[in-house]
Amino acid sequence: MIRAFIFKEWLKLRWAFLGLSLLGFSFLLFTGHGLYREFAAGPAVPIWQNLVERQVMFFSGLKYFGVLAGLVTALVQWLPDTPNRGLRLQLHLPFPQMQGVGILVLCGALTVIVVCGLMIAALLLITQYFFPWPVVRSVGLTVFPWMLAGLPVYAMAGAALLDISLLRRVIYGIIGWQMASLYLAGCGYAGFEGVLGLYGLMALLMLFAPFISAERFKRGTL
Amino acid sequence: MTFFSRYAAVFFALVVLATFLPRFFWQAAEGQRNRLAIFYSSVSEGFLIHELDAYGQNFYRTEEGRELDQKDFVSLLPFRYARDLVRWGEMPETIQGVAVEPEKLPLSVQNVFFRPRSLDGPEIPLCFVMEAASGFVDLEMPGEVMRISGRQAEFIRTSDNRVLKEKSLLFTAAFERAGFHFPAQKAWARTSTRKPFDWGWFILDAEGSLFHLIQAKGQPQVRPVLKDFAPGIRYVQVEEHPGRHAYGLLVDWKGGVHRMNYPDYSLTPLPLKEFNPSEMRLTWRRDPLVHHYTVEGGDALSVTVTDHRDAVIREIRMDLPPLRSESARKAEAFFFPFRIMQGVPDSGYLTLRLSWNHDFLLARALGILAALGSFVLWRHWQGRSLKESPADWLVLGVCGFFGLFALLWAGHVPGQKPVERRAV
Amino acid sequence: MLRALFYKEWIKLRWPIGILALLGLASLVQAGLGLRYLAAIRESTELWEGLILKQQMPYGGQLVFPAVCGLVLGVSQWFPETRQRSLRLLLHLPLSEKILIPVVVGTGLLFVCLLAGLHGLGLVFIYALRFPHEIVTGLVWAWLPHMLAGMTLYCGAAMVLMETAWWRRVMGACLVYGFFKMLTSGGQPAAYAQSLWMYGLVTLSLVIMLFLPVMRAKRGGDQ
Amino acid sequence: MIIESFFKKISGWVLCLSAVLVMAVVLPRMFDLAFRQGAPTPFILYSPVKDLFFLSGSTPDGQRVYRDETGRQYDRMEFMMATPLFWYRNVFAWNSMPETIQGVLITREAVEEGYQVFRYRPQDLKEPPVPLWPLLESASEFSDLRLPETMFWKDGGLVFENGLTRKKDLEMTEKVNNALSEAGFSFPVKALWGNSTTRKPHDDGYFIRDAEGSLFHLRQVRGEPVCMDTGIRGIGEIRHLAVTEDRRREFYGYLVTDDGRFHLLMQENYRVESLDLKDFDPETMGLIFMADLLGRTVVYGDEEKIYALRLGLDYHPVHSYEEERIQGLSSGASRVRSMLFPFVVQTRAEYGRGADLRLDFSDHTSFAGILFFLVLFMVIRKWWKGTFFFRLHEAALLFLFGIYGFFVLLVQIYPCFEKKGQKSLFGLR
Repeated sequence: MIRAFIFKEWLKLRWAFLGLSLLGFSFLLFTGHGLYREFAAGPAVPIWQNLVERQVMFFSGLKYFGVLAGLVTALVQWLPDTPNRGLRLQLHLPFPQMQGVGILVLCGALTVIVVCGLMIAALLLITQYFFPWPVVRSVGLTVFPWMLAGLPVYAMAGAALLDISLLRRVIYGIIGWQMASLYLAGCGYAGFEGVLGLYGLMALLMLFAPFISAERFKRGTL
Repeated sequence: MTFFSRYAAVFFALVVLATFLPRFFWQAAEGQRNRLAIFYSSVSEGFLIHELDAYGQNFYRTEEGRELDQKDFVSLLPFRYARDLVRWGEMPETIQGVAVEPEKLPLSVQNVFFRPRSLDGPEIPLCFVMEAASGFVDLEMPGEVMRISGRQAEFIRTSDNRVLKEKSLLFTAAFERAGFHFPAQKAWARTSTRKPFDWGWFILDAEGSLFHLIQAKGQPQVRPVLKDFAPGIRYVQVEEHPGRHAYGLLVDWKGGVHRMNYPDYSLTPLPLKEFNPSEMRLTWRRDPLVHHYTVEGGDALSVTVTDHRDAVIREIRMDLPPLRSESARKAEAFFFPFRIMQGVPDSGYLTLRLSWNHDFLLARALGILAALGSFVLWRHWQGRSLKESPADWLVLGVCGFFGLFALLWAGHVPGQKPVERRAV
Repeated sequence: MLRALFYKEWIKLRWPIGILALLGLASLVQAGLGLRYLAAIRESTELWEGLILKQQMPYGGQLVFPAVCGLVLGVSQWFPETRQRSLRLLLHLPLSEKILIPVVVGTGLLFVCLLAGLHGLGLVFIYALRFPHEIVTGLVWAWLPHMLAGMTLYCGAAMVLMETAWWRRVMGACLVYGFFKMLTSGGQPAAYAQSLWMYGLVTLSLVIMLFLPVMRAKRGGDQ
Repeated sequence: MIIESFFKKISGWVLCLSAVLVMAVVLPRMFDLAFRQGAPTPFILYSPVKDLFFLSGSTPDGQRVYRDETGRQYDRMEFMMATPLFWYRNVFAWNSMPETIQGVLITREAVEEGYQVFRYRPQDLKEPPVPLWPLLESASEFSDLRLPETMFWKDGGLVFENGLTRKKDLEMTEKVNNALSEAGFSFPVKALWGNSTTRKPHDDGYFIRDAEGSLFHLRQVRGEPVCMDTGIRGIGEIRHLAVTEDRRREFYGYLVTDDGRFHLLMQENYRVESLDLKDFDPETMGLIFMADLLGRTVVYGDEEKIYALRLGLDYHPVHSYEEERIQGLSSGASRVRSMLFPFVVQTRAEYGRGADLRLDFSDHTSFAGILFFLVLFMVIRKWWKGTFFFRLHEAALLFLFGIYGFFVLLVQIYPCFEKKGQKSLFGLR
């Protein structure tokens, strides 16, 4: 049963996964090419020093990638089910409902996490080719919260799509937006260094948000 | 309707493709070269070349190609590296019979840079007219801005956005007394408080005459500078320098560059050959002995050195290795018969400027033929008649591969049945 | 018939429009308060110097609104149409598609222009209270290409949703994104002042182009 | 079934708490945006002519005001004439520089050479976000400083990486670490401070704190690393050190120790000059240090208060002054703010740079706000449902979260809704 659930989710999510990875990698390709040209043109130390002094972010185009990943995953996963109540059928299967929803959320969240993880890994790979270790570390610490923003966005978008009351949908949308903007607040390089754990915990906790909407969705009232 | 809509799609795709594909192509294919600078040494009376390569190594050479080390290089350019020479105690007392006074060098050494981008650009037509004789050493941004509207000059206070009537009347009267015809076409100044003093604004009036406005102790001083200047004034670059040698540079519409001398506003045409202000960069260095003009652009670097009476002493021209190799330019001609540029070198505005490729006729023709051929193949594969939408061939003939991609994206006219494919 | 069609679109769009209107209002309030605070902490000369000489755009963040409007309205108008072949149903109404499609697209664009236009007017009003018309004109010049970008995104969303072949969707999305980038890359208020009509023309071609995917959906196009 | 209800419960609480969190971040920010007022920090100078502090500030309506510490107002020219050692360029241009001040002969060269300014801001306490430094040549023949081919970071020792080969420069790494250990350095490197820019008159290298808390000075002299033990002991643990290269070469820079004191690190024998700054808190206060021919002025403060201290050439206090500043919020607005919001979630580190996540509780007046919203909620309840009663968790939300809880209840994002049939504690639902 669980495997069937996961398979069904995978069928839906694979396109999101593929599209997002393709988008991300093509962006990284551009970034890498730009860096390659910059480093081919002159000595490396002035470029390093420029990065240290002015805190230039050559990867700033990735800023909204996490949000995009969360949003696309949520849309792909929940949108086909909600208008014609396909999910309701699933919630009435002889299987504990909340665990069923849990599996759905887990699949979606894993998609977001894997896509974003891949992006971070690829970015760090590129960075370590051109820059020394402290830069790699700071770049990782800078990108990580941006990617974390995908989880609250995914969770709140899911909750908003599942919920039946319009007011609540709007409120969930606002909460998701504001939560994401906490993670995206421009704090410079490695700005989240000390509090990354706290923010990470918050993002993971947010994943519980869609359950109650699913419950409401199933009942169709309140 | 479908017909129009299809060609609208083709047009849209053409514009976007012709903007981005050449841009991406050159981002990938453009080469690099070492940074090069040429200086004239009054000590050795020859040119010195400084080259910085991709590994950050500095090379110093004379024009004959003799290698120098950094110290020799520095001591051959005493005006440029005066600080070092004074520290070492190696500053010569006289150069070519002229006594060198290191503490007075800042007054006689001046560097002026001109970029084509500054010729034109979006701006907000409000002028900060600074107080040129405030009595304080540091300049301050004034609390009001000037607008030269249809018939008058108006001052607006920044704290409450009110028009200052009295001051406006005062300045309008001063303009009228000087023979200024409202409204102003253009106004130039260096608006910054980080300059030694203020030379105010150079303003071009409705009839193409140039006026100079300075505010001293709250009073306007408007002087007519140039009347009936035949080539027309394109741009004035004001340069406040403590030595007060010149008001700055003036570029006319025929591509000439002039130095506007202090204090009589007389124009001295710069002795530059093949200088195109719309595309090339100009550096003018002045030191106690010579003027030194560097023109950079079009894959060449040329330097002209004149003495202070503007008689040419030496000239040099160096061809730089081209950034765009010939094979890359051939490939460009093959794929892109034209390109659309958003940014242009001589303006800060964004446009959509179509520029045709005029090089390599053969490569261009081959490219268009290849696009035509691919299109024929595609139609054949789709089982479509070649006679369908005849205007497509025109698009392909003009736009080559851009046209091919645009047509592929737009597709066939919906609803037309493919021709029956005959059994082979 | 046309009124019914218009009414149908309105029913579909009223909630997104309501939400966008609220968002726009909030962004205007924020712009107003932000400007008030900016004027309070910085000396007026310094503020004007930034606006005139450095050509800063403190309203830059608000200019995203037309694009958001275009994208949201485009998706919410055309997404329901493209599901379960309801586009075909729409096209089999007893009305020529030469009238029908322009009406539907026009309705959407009308709402985009209305929302974004009111928002832009609000911005102009806020800035006109404090600044002379030269600076406000700069704001209008900066706003216009963003307005075109909003229309571009609306048409782009519709086109991507209606297309039949996936590669055409991807390529269309890339083209629209490219044009969107071309419209929003100005760093100075009046950067597009000389050439806006050309950009407007290209945007218009995208609007006219929308007829094509509709016909493809109706008649069945090539792959 | 336990898991089921657990999921639902936690889901409800997550939603409710995240709504509270978002409100606690956004609402106070909006409040501040609407009611904040501001005035630029006044600029304080010491007048050696009149032995008073002079202030240049602006009134709330943007007028510039020049006054002294007694409140007497001056015009701009008088202000500059009273503080001639700072405005020496103007005063010399007017030919009105007094010949002697406090018995010292004033010449233009002496004034220019005696002049130095540096600033300290609380965010300097944090380590730089990208800890990577170049070891510049401090005894170059040429006056332009040039970037070397390597940059280094600290990883126990100092590790150099070459920018040309993009590999670790083992030779340089070894040379530097040998120089460190020869000077008696005990690894690992605990902290390192220096000024990595090339836009400075000369280079004074880096200061490194070792495992035992001693401070070492590392420079590159003619291509060779040179390390010296500064021998600084007994001033407490060094929290921050800044190298302020200046033509005057009186001191290397300043240091802040973990007891919050501020010291200058002099160039002669690495002597430490501890300044006695009253109420100085490096975590919240910025500081400006101004040296002139006749003494030193230190001005420091935060948003509430500003202190000025004049020291003689031997760093003994001569004169001091303190002043309250205009608050960011008027007193009425700040009272309303603390009543409305029982706590505020700060997501920005307050004085340092970067992000944070912490609760700032308001003072006791917030109980009034909580009470108000409690009553308001009861009134609304009565109006909608005809009864004053509400459930326990609703009361808890209101008591704990005040206005945030009120909004959560109003739009009904609260948890535990599924007890359909059961009666709640107050008997009514």
